[in-house]
Formats: sequence, C-alpha cells, structure tokens
Amino acid sequence: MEMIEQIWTGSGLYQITGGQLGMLVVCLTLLYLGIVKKFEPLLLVTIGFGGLLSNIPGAGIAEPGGLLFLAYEVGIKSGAFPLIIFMGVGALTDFGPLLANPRTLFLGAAAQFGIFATLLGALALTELGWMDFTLREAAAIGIIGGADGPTAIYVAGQLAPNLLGAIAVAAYSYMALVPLIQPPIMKALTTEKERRIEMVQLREVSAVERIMFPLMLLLLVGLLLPTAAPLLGMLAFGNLMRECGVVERLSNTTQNALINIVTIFLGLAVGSKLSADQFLVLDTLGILVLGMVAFGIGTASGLLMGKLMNRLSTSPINPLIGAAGVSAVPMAARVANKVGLEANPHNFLLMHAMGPNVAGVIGSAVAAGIMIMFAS
Amino acid sequence: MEMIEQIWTGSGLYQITGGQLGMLVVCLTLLYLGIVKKFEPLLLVTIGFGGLLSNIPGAGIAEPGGLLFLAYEVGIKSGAFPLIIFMGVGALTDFGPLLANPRTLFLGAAAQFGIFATLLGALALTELGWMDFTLREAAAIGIIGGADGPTAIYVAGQLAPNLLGAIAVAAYSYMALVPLIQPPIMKALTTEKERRIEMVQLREVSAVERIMFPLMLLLLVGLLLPTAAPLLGMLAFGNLMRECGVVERLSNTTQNALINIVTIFLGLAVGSKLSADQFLVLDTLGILVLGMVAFGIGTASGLLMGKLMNRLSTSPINPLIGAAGVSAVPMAARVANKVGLEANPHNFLLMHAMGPNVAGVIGSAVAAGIMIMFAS
Amino acid sequence: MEMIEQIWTGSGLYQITGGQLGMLVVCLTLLYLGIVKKFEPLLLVTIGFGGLLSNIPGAGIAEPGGLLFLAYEVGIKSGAFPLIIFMGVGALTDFGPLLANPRTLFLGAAAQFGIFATLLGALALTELGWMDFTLREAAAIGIIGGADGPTAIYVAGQLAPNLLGAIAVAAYSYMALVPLIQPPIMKALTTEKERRIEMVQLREVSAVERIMFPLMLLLLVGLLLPTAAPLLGMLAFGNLMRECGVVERLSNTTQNALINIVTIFLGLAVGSKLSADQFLVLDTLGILVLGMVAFGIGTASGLLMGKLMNRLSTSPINPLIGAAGVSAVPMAARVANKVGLEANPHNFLLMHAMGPNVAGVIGSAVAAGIMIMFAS
Amino acid sequence: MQQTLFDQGLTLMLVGMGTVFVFLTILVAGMSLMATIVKRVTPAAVESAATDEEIAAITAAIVRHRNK
Amino acid sequence: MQQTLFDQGLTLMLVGMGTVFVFLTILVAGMSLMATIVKRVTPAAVESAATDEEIAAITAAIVRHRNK
Amino acid sequence: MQQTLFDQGLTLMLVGMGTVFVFLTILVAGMSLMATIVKRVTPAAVESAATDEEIAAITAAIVRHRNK
Ligand code: NA
Ligand code: NA
Ligand code: NA
Repeated sequence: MEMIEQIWTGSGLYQITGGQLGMLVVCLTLLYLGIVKKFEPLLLVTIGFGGLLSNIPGAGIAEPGGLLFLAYEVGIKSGAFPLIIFMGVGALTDFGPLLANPRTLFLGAAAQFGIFATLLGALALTELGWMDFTLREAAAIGIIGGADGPTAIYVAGQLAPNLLGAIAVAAYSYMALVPLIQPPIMKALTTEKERRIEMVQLREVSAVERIMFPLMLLLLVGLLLPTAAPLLGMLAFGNLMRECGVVERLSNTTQNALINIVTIFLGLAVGSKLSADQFLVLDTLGILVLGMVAFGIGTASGLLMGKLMNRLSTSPINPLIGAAGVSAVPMAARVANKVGLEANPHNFLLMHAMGPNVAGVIGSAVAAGIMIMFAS
Repeated sequence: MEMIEQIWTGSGLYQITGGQLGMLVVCLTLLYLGIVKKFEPLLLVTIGFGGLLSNIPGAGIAEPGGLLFLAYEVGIKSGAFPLIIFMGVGALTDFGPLLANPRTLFLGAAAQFGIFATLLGALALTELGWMDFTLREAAAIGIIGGADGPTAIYVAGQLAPNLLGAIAVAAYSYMALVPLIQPPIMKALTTEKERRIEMVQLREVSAVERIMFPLMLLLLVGLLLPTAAPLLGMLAFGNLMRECGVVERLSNTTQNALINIVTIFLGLAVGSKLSADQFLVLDTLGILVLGMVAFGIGTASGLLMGKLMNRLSTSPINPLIGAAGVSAVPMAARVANKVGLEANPHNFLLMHAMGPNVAGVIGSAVAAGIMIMFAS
Repeated sequence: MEMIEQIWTGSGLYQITGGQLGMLVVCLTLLYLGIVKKFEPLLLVTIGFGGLLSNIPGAGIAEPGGLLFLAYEVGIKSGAFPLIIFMGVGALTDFGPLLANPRTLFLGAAAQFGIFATLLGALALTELGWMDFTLREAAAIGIIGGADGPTAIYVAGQLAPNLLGAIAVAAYSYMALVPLIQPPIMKALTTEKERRIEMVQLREVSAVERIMFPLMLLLLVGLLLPTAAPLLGMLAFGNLMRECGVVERLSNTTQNALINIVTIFLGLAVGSKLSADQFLVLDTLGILVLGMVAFGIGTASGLLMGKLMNRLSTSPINPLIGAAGVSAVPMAARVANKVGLEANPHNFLLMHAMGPNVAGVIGSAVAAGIMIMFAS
Repeated sequence: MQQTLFDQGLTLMLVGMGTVFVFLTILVAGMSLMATIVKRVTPAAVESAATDEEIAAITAAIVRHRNK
Repeated sequence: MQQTLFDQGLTLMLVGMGTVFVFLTILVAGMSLMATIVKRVTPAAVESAATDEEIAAITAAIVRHRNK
Repeated sequence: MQQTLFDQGLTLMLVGMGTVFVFLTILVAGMSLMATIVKRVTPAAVESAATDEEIAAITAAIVRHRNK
C-alpha cells in the first residue's frame, strides 16, 4: 500500500502545479501552430515538444542531470548551437541576388529600425512602470524585430537567458506570421503605381565574387565590429564552404545532417526554458506585443527606404522589396513577390526581394553585435 | 637497451593479465556472433570492438582521458545516448498496427511479467546465498526481460553501472536468440488449432490518429509515471517528428545520421565497461541465466494472455502474437508470423504481431520507470 | 559620443596588432592554397577560416567561452577528433591491395625513416643553437614526415600543443605538394629501366581476409605497442565496420556525415591555434623546412627499399611504388602511377602503389606510438 | 518489521505489473476514445499513396521493361 | 548627471542604426569595388552547367523513354 | 653520464625504426599466415560484383551513348 502511495505522490497528477498545466497548454498550442498551421515547424515542433517534456512534474528532464538541461548548457549557454545553425544558414544561402544588386543592402539596413524601436519601446514601458526590463533584457527583446531565429536565440542566451523561451517563441511565431502581418502595412505605405514597378533583370554573378563575398564580410566585421564576428563569421564560413566548390562534402553535411541535428537539440533546449515561472508572467505578454510592433516597424522602415531609393535611383526600385529587409528568409521575399504580382501580373519580384532578405540577416547580426557590445 | 626494455615493459604482452586475455576472447566471441551469426550486429560489433579496445593493457582508452571513457561519461552516465537512440526508434517505428487494434497493448503488458519474475529470481538467488545482488542490481537485471536494448542500457546506467556490460551483452544476445528461444515455448503453450487462427485485416489508421498518439502517450506518462517520461517522451518525440509530416528533414536525419552516430559511440561506450573485474565474475553467469529465464517467462505470459484474450474476445485473436509482446522489434513479430505460417499457410500474422511488438517497447519503458522509482 | 568612442576602441581596426595582421595574411594564403590551388581543401579551407576567426581582435572566438576554444578543448585536447577521423579513414580505406601483397608493408615501414630523420634534424638544429626544440617538440615535428594529417594532429595535441598550428599546416601543405616534391626524387634515385618494370596483377582478396585484417592489426598493436592502440584501434574499427558487411548503415554514416562533421570542427579547432605568438616565430620556419626535408627523406627511403626488394624478390617490384610509402593517400600512389606511365605507357602501378600507401598510414601510427611512449 | 529483500521484490512485482496494466489500459481507453472522436470529426480519412490504377500502370511498366 | 534608462536606449538606437548603416554602406562599397575588379580581371565569367545541346539531348531521351 | 638531446634522438631513431620494422614484419607474417589458412579453409572465395556479360553490356551502352 505504501508503494501505491509512493506512486501516487510521485505521479504527475499529484505533483502538477497550475503553472505547469498552463505551460502544457501553451506548448500544445505551439505544436498546433507548427503542425497544423505550418508555422516554422522545424522550430515550433521541437520547441513545443521540449516544453512539454520540461513541464512534466517530477521527471527532471530540464533539471541538472536531465537531457534537456545538458543540451541547454552545452549548446545554448555556450552559444554553440545558434552559431552552428548560422553556419548552416550560410551554407544554405545564395548571396547571388545581393551581389548582383548591392544597393539592396540599404533596405536590409533600414528594416533594422524595428529592432531599435522595440528596444526603446521596452524601455519606455519600464519607465512608465508597466513592465520591468533591464537594458540587457530590452536589447534581447528588440532582436525579435530582426526576424532571425538563431540571432535572437544567440543574443537572448548571452544577454537575458531568463527571457529566452518567450523571445524564441515570439521570434519564430512572428516569422511565421509574416504573410499576415506584412501585406496590410505594404499596401498602406505604397501606392498602386509603386507596387506595379518592374525591376531590371539581375546580372549574373561570377564564382569569384561569390567566393570573395564571405571573406570580405568576415574581414569587415572583424575590423569594425568584433562582437558581431561570431555570428557573421560562422555565416561567412558556411557560405564559403558552399561557394568555394572544393569542399562539397562538408557543405552538403552542413546543409543536412549537421544543421538538422543541431536544430533538434536547439529546439528541445529552448523548450527547456519554457517554465511557468519564466513564461507565464506579464513580461511575456510585453514581449509578444513588443515583438509584433517590432515586425511592423521593421517592415515599414524597409518600405519607406525603398520608396526613397526609388526616387533617388536611376534604375527603378519597387519599394515592396524593402519589406523583405526584415529577413524571415525566404517568407518575406515571397510575400513581396505575391503583393507585387497582385498589382501587376508580370511583376516577378522574388529574386529582387532575396537581396534585401539576406541583407536583413546581415543587418540583424550587426545590430546584435551592437547590442552585445553595449548592453553586456 | 634501456629503451628496448621500456618497450617491452610497456608492451601488452608484458602487462596483460589473465582477466584481460579472457575478456579479449569474450569480445572476439561477441564479434563472431555479430558478424558471422548476424546477432544484432549494430550493437554486438560496436560493443565487442569497444571491449577489445578497452582491454588493451596500457593503452588507457577506457580510462580517464581516453576516448571511450569520455564517451561513457558524456553519453551513458548522463543517459543521453540511450535516450537519443529511443528518439531514433520512435522515428523509425510505425505505431499504425497498434492504433488499428489497441487491445494488443494488453499482450505487450502481459509480456512484462518476464521483467518482474526475473527481478524476483535475482533476489531469490541472493536470499539463497548463491549470488549477491542488491535491489537496484536485481531491477536492472530484470529489465533484460524487456528485450529492449536502449531501455536496458538506460536503466543499468542509472541503477547498476557496474553490471552495465553484462546486462547489455545479455540483452542484445537474447534479442538475437529470439528465433531459437521462442518457437518451442510457443508450440508448447498453444494448440495446433489456436495457431491456425486467422485474424481480421487491420483497419486503416488516419494521419490524425498517428499524430495524436505520441502526444497522448507523453501526456499519460507525464501524468501517471514521470520516471518513465524521459524514455517514453523521447520515443514520442521521435514518432511525432515522423508522423507530423512537417519536419521530414529532421525525421530523416534522426532515422539515419543521428541514430547511427549515437549507436557507434553507445556501443563503444558500453564496450568500455567490459572489464575483467566487472564481467568475469559469477554475477555475469547469473545475469546470463536470469536473462534467458526472463525471455522465456515473458514469452509465456504473452502467449497465455493471448489465449485468454482469444477466449474473451468476439473477433478471433491468434495467441501466437502474444509472444511478440516481449518486443525485440521486429524479430519477435517475424517469429510469430513464421510459426503461424507453419500451422496455416494462409495465416499472415506479421502486421497483427507488430501491435504487441511495439506495445512491448512501451510496456518495458513503463516497467523501467517503476524500477527507477522504487529501486533508486 | 562616448558610445562612438567605445565602438572605435572596441573595433578590430583599433585593437589589431601587427601579429594578427600577419596571421590574417597567412590564413588568407591557406585559403588561397586550398581553394585556388586545391591543396587538401577539406583541411586547408577549414583551418584557414578557423585561423581568420581566431585572429579577429576582441571577438574572443578562440578564447575561453568561444566556440573554437570549446572545439579545441573538447575535440583536440582530448584526442577525440583525430581519433574519429581515423575511424572514418578506416571506413574509407580499402586494404585489399595490401592484403594481396603483404610485402609492400616493408615499403611503408622504410618511408617512416623520414619521421625519425626529421626528429634528429630538429634536435641537431637545437644542438647548433639555431632553434630551441625539446624532445617532445622534435618528436611532434618529425611526425609531419608521416604525411598523415590526423596522426600529426593527434601527436602534436599530445606532445606539443603550442606547435599544433604550424605542424598541421605543414603536414597538409606538404601532402598537397606531393606531386611536386616527389617526382624529381623518384627520377634521381631510380633508373629508367627500373621505372619501366611492370608488376604481376594482384590476386583477389577474400571477404574473410578483409574482416580478419583489422582484428589482427588491433591485436598486434595491443600486444606490442599499446601507445599506438588508440590510433590504430580506431582505424581498425572503421575498417571492420566497412568490411564486415553487417553494419552498412554505421559504415555509411562514418564515411559521410560523421567524418565530415568532425573534419569541420577539427579544422576550425586547429585554426584556433594559429595565433601570431605561436605561429609567427622562427620555430615555424624551422618546422616548414624540416617538414619538407622529412617528405624528401621519406620518399627516398621508400624508393631505396623498393630497389632493394626488387633485387631480392623473385617477382618484379617497381621501386616507384616505394615512394607511396609516405602515405598522403591517395596522392602519393597516383604520383607513382603517373611517373611509371611516363616511363612505360603500359605500366599501371596505381593498385600496386595503394599497398605501400596504406601501409604508410599504419607505419606512421606505429612511429607515433613510439614517439608518445618515449617523448611524453 | 523489516521486510526481506525477497518480500520487497514480491511487492515490487505486484505493484509493477499492476502499474503496467493500469497504464496500458488507460492508453487503450485513450486510443479507442481518440479513434471514435477522429472518426466522427473527420468525414473520411484519406491516405492513399497511390491509386490502384497508378500501381497497375507502374507494375506493367516494370514488367515490360524487364522483358525487353 | 545620471542618464535615464530611456535616454540610454535612445542613444543606443542612434548609435546602433548609425553603425548598421555605416557597416552596410562600407559593404556595398566593397562589393561594388570587387565587382569592378573582377569584371576587369576575368575576361568572361564562365559558369555553364550544361550546354544547350546537352540539355536538348537529355530532354529528347526522356521524352522518347516516356513515349515508349 | 648525461646523454645529450641529440644522442637521445639518435637512440630514439634506431629503436623507432627497429620497432616499425619489427611490427610490420610480424604483421606481414600474420597476413601471410592468414592468407594460407583462409585459402585452405574456404574452397573458393567468391566475390564477383558484376558478371563479365553485364560489364560488356554496360560498356557497350556507354560507348553508344558517347558516339551519338
Ligand atoms: Na533581420
Ligand atoms: Na519490451
Ligand atoms: Na605515413
């Protein structure tokens, strides 16, 4: 009888707290979004399941000695997992459209305004006494506006590990919501005529330029902003492996087995931070709202920069591709393409939007470097 | 000359002990069983070679600073390797036959009697003074009867690391011996008429059910028996990745590169525990005998449950599929199919036996959770 | 304004030292050799990029807490990465030509003279007061003559971590230079008539011999020279997985995903040792010169052994295949084939040269074991 | 009174088998319930990887190819 | 005088956006410079994976195979 | 008497090369012995990946394709 009592007191039913129950519901929602709604499934499914595992009372999977605790310590606290993912992203990214039209980097730059506006928003909420974010926390929240999962996780892991769960969830959820968030803003800020603008076909980019680009990116970041060098360095490394043509087997493994393995454990480890006492707080609500605002502002500033460049430039620039500057690769570029096609059925913006899209990845990493330099 | 002496005193020939020599023979036998007899080669080849490496005197591969020591500490002491393997098993397992006929879970439950009977046997030998097992050790030995390699390694790593080598060797050897151990028991406990019973074709299982199943499994284990949650949780995670249809690249990597890499290091690490002072002892003989008995009892109880269910059920159940409840996936299901075909050439039991077969995996993990709760 | 100053003082431009600038040039040269000249690209690209990352001032990627520091500690200090690479090499190597003609092992043995002559050379330079190498350092430098990257990295990691960068760079650079270094020596030491010698076609090797070979190799090294057992043991393990025919999935993963992943991090980690204070010193010049000499002596001694064996043997032996004894698989064997074809268009030496080629791998590992035994 | 080790094992066996059965029984109940709900909610579980005609066509193609 | 948190954030925003633009502007300059140099140095960037004839031949082969 | 570093190296060279040769000689002996035993025990080592006809057919196909 004593044993049965021990089973009962050891059971989840007996031990579960309201917070854990709430988190189970949150995690099931993430799984629903990932599986049924197909929101960034690679991350939302792994994060969601990691959250379920972590909120089982008494199992200790996210506590010292548990597998997810181990994954978090080894992979996220050290920064290793997001950096390896960035290497994989580099190996998967074609910087050709950016090389063909370097000016689109300015669009990627403008869209980072979302990051800093959100930082400011978080501090304003603190000043108003509604929330209580430190500068480090506000900086980590701002990065959600970069629409780059690994960058957000890397910065949150460095500056605000306590908010990591909420920040990662917000980042991936909003990246998935890009097709809903962006179009109204795009239509509000551009005229029908602007949306109809067709762009000149991109020139071919030589293999030499493709190989030199990651090296130039690395040297620039090394000389100007070393705190962004881990992120951009690994991105450049992955891209160099992709483009140099002599290490194809390494590039293939980076694009497949390696990034997949790391994604699984990254997701589970992020999930281990989805505990009730860190997630079911008012801060999370603030993060979700601020993240949404960040996306909107980033989209808007990219669009406005696009309008400006179109006026100043001799060759036409469709402002819609500015919205792709928030990154969320390749979703945002596809949205720009779709909205462009609605205005003009001959207007294929996809390749043109890929330039600002990948530029946004670089811009966010630069912003992350600034944040790490000043907030830490 | 001094140097030559140093070579001589440093050589294996000079340093080798009788125990190490004995272990080299044991490990060569494991390799023979794996390679020539094709007994669970993925594990017996890696464990056997790991054992060879570990018993080279003076090389220190299994001692602090050595590669296999590292693999053991990182992967087995932490429980990470068996849990990752379980995730891989989940990604490789089709729970469709079980979902089509949930009642077969009872067969998988009954077969776990082998586990507890063996636990009792180990304790009886201790009471008699023939062996000297603690409750923790007896529990770890009992799990051999679950016929699940990773479960046995996980439990042994938690409860009785000193017996890990012998337990893993026994578990995988007997899993390979299923085609020899089971048929006589099956024929002894069933009538010709029972073995001839044909079963109704399984219904199709919808994608929704397949996706819901791992979630339901996780929530149940979380609420009822959290100590089994790491094992069943990772199994459920692997299976959810397989079935949810939106993370195919993660599922593929889990089924291939990831499970293969972990299997290699799991095998080598288990081999590092094949030292003479832990393996060439009377206990090992006890473990081998008890393991064999466990398989027999598990098979028998599965069969008897099958007979009972056949009598109570309206739709016919061939008791042979009860023997598949010991797991040893998919060997035991194939044996059930083969013995069924011998009695009736139109009797294809394979898919029906896959239900209890995978149920046995769940049942053993539940039993493992009980053992960890009470014996640790 | 204060912030802009902080950016400036934090920038690479402000912090960079002459040494780091020099190392950036060195690393760009390595990338040039790897990408444009196709010198061992798998390693020179990863090492070169790792070196770039490590010499970014203020980024701390190679300092405690950084990713490359972590990779070095986990993978090279522990010896794990070179050992796993050796397992991969074993899984990729066909020992058939060696088994068909075991005598070619003597050619692989003779070529190791380069290793020991270089060791002596390094000590002579020290006696002369030109350099200042300890016995451990001289031993690590000598191993460059083995023309085996992972062996050189393993030994340097154990005996002289401070020289690791220079040794790895020298080893891989010279392996790539084999087609330039070897032919003049080959032509100088052999007569036209010798180079024309055609060899008897190799016999077929049975699967049993292929399976027994790695086991025999492991047992021999275990009994005679345990300090070489980690290297040769992992080589044998990889080869057994390849040849035993029952663990194909493990063998495939070892040959692809696993060796590729480890190569990436091995290269980056070696690159983390390319710091100015360790690389831009006179020692490095000494290492580069000695490494070159080692290759030459190894080639010559292999050739001379080939001439001797040709005289003593009843069946003809083309001395050119002796040059392949330095390993540098499969480059050296191809060079032997090419030089042989120049002398006699019907003279296909490739398969014959693969025997001494892989024998050189074993020979170098044995030499490494001796070095570790006496120098540590 | 101090239990012997064997008695402890006996209790563990009873409790253990009991737990296994209870757990799997609840799982059976859950699965059956789910099957019922799913059947009611989704009108028809569609999951045909290939239609019969397609399979016939492919098989015929293979046979023809082999006989060439 | 002690800056408020909000003021700190404001400065960070200005400096941050400035840095982003400076950095990417230099990158644009670098890329344009590189494109010019590359264009001058290499006579013609050759990068044809398959000639048109080859593609035509392969397509024809596939069509023939399907029509059999 | 204290050995100089160079003398140590010299001894290491002699012992090292000696060990390499002894080790590989034993390996050669072992491999030869094994080959003899295997030849005696197994009647005929069968290991044909592809029959000659198959190779001929494939080669012909390639040649034809190239000449098109
Ligand atoms: Na971005
Ligand atoms: Na089982
Ligand atoms: Na060598």
